[in-house]
Order: sequence, then C-alpha cells, then structure tokens
Amino acid sequence: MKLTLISYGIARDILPAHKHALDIEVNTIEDLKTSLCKDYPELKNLQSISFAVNEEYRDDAFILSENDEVVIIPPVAGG
Amino acid sequence: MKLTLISYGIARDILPAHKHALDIEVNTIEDLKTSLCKDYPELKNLQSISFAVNEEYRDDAFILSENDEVVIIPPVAGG
Amino acid sequence: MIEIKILSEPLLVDACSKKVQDPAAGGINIFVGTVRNQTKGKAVLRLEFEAYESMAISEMNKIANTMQEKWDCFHICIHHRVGVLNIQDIAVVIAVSCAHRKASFEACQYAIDTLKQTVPIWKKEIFEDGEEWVSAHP
Amino acid sequence: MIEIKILSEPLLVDACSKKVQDPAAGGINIFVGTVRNQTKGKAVLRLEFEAYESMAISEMNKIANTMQEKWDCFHICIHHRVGVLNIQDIAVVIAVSCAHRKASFEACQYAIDTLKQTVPIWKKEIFEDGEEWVSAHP
Repeated sequence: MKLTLISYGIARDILPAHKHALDIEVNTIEDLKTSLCKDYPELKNLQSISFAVNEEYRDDAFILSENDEVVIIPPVAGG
Repeated sequence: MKLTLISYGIARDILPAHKHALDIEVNTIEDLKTSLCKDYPELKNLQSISFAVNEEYRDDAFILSENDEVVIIPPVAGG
Repeated sequence: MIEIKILSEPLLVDACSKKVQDPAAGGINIFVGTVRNQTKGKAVLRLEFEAYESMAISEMNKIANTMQEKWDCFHICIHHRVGVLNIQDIAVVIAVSCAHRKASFEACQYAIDTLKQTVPIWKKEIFEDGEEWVSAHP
Repeated sequence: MIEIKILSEPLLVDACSKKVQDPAAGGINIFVGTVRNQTKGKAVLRLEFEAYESMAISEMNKIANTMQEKWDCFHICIHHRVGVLNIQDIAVVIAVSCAHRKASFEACQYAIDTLKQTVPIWKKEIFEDGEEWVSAHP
C-alpha cells in the first residue's frame, strides 16, 4: 500500500524526512506503528506515538487506505 | 466623645454628609452602631454595616477614642 | 513585586500582564471584570464606582500578600477603576504570575473572590428609571 | 465567537481580551503562557515551537466548542505562537468571557490543560550544550 508519512517534532528527527513516501504491507495504524518501530527503533523510546489521518487522531484499529496521508504525532508540548 | 464619621456609598446618601462631626456618648463601635441606627433608621435596612478606624475593619467590641475618624462601610461591591 | 492601583482612566490589560512577567514564570493568569449591560434582567445604562482609597489599597495589599504566601506568586498587579464606567468598560484587572499555571488560576480566583468581599469599593447601577447601590440591601 | 490563530509574530494580550469582550459578560479570564528560563534547574536559552497547523487549529476549535457547551462561554480567543521564542516571550494566550466569573476560570483552565494534551504543537528547548524536544521521552 502506498502511503505518505508526515512527521513533526522529534519524529521528524528520527524519520528520513518531514514528508516521506512509503510502499508498505499494512492494514491498520497498528501494523504501521509496528513496522515503523522495527525500521526506526528510536521511536520505541518515545513517551507515546499517535497517528492522525485527515486531521483526526486515529486509534490502532483504524484501517488505512491507499494513498492516505498519515501524520505521526510524538508527545505534544504546546502552551 | 468627639468623633468624625466618614461615609461612603449608600451610607453617604443616608447620613447628612460624607464627613460629619459627632459629639456622642459612646464607648465601642457597637454603641456607635446602635446610636446611628436610632438616628438614621434606614441604616437598619442595609445588608450589613461595618466600621473602620485607621484603615482597618474593627469589630463591635472595639473601643473608640476621642477624635477618632470612624468610617462607616456599607456592603462593598468592587470588581 | 506587588503593584496595586486605583485609577480613574481606562484600564489596560497588557500593562498588567507585562508588569507580572518574569523569566522564571511559566503561567500568568488574568481576571478582567467588565461592566454588564443588565442586572437581574434590568437594563443598566452605566455604573459609578467610588472607593475609600487608602483602605482599599491596604486591603488589596493584604490580598496580594496572602497570594504570595499561599501560592508562591512571583508578581501581582491589581488595577481597579473608579468614576463613571460604561457598559463593557473594564472595572478591574488582576494579573498574577507563578512558576506553574495551576497556582496562577487558584491565586487569581482567590484575589477576585476576596476583593469583592473585603475591599471598600462601592458601585451604583444607573437604570433608565433610577439608580441603586449594588448589594446594599438584602 | 471563536477565534483560533497560530501566529509567528509576538502575541498581544490586549488583542485577545478585546476580542472576547461582550456587553453581557461580567468576567473575562485570560491565561498567558510564557517561556521559562529553566527546566528542571537547567538554563534554557530559547524555545522553538512547531505546529501541525491545520490539525492544531481543528483541535483548538474542539476545545473552544466544549467550553461553549460546558460553561456557556460567550467568546473564546486562542492565539498560539510558533517559531523561535526567547525567555519571557508569550507562547499562548487563551481568553474567555462568561456571564459570571467562576465559569470563566473553569473554562480557561480546561482549555490550557486540554491544549497541552491534545493539540499537535511541539517545542524544543535549546540549552547551552544541546537541545531537547519537550516531553518526548518518558
């Protein structure tokens, strides 16, 4: 499945680029998380990782679709 | 005892003047309150009356001295 | 730093906020009290505030001292206006800075709650058909 | 009225306060978050904020909607800054107006607490000898 992965904050430092094309065998957010944590083990050291699709947080069971833009959200720290 | 009575807010409307000289037989704030409420019965309709001497609230038992400036404080409503 | 003022000109929120800024502060809380256009459903035209100024300042200083003792506030700025105020005008600004935000909220709420109970300031509401000292009667 | 902005220029407290004024409002509460000069005792030189802007605005709108539902707020203004911030600079201003003051305090505290949990904005602390994304690691 072709996805675009967008990363911010510390995730942007760990992943190869702010915007990053993936061609990957995954169904759910959970699959994507597992795959990313294997390829980029530093992600496992983070306090949390969340994912957003279409500007909404999505849980592990969320089913990804071809060409989704997925945003990886490390622990937020606004304010 | 000679006292100066200073009044604000609604008390100023009830008493003859903002600053008002009294010559009156009183010992305590309580005596003064009783006397004023007799002379100006509208004071009894107020939600509360407090008194200050030297910029501090004083309770009923406070003993007045010759020439004290006594401030009558009707219910406050700042803010 | 504690700054307490009773002013007859319009109050500025930014001025109070800047007064309490501190390099070690993480949170500033500000309460701004404005004049409402009605009271119990009756239209208010304007308000007139008067203060027993020296004692009002002394009572506001007591409030600020308690805030510093209880919530470790860095800086406190309280500006209260007197004179004639129109609808939406600012009657009071209370700004407080603390290391952390929770303390700033608690301290500021204590300040406005206590100010309304103890500080000798009075206001008269002016209606179309009369006027009334606020809270004077039960 | 709800106004949510992410800005790269300095934030103004007065601007937010004025936005939420209302003739029916009696209380405005404002939270101002400023950059602290240290974190866990270590001197901070400056902060760098970045936001996933479209989602950050959407999440801040959710917060504002909840404030209106839960506390009957009249108006809410949230300005968050991004880019490089120096010590004492304002990172966020949240202003809210309500008929009564208690609601304004509660709604504003809810807003900043929730903003820090859900809004996709990140900050990096720059020290003399390195830098660190805030809250990234356990």
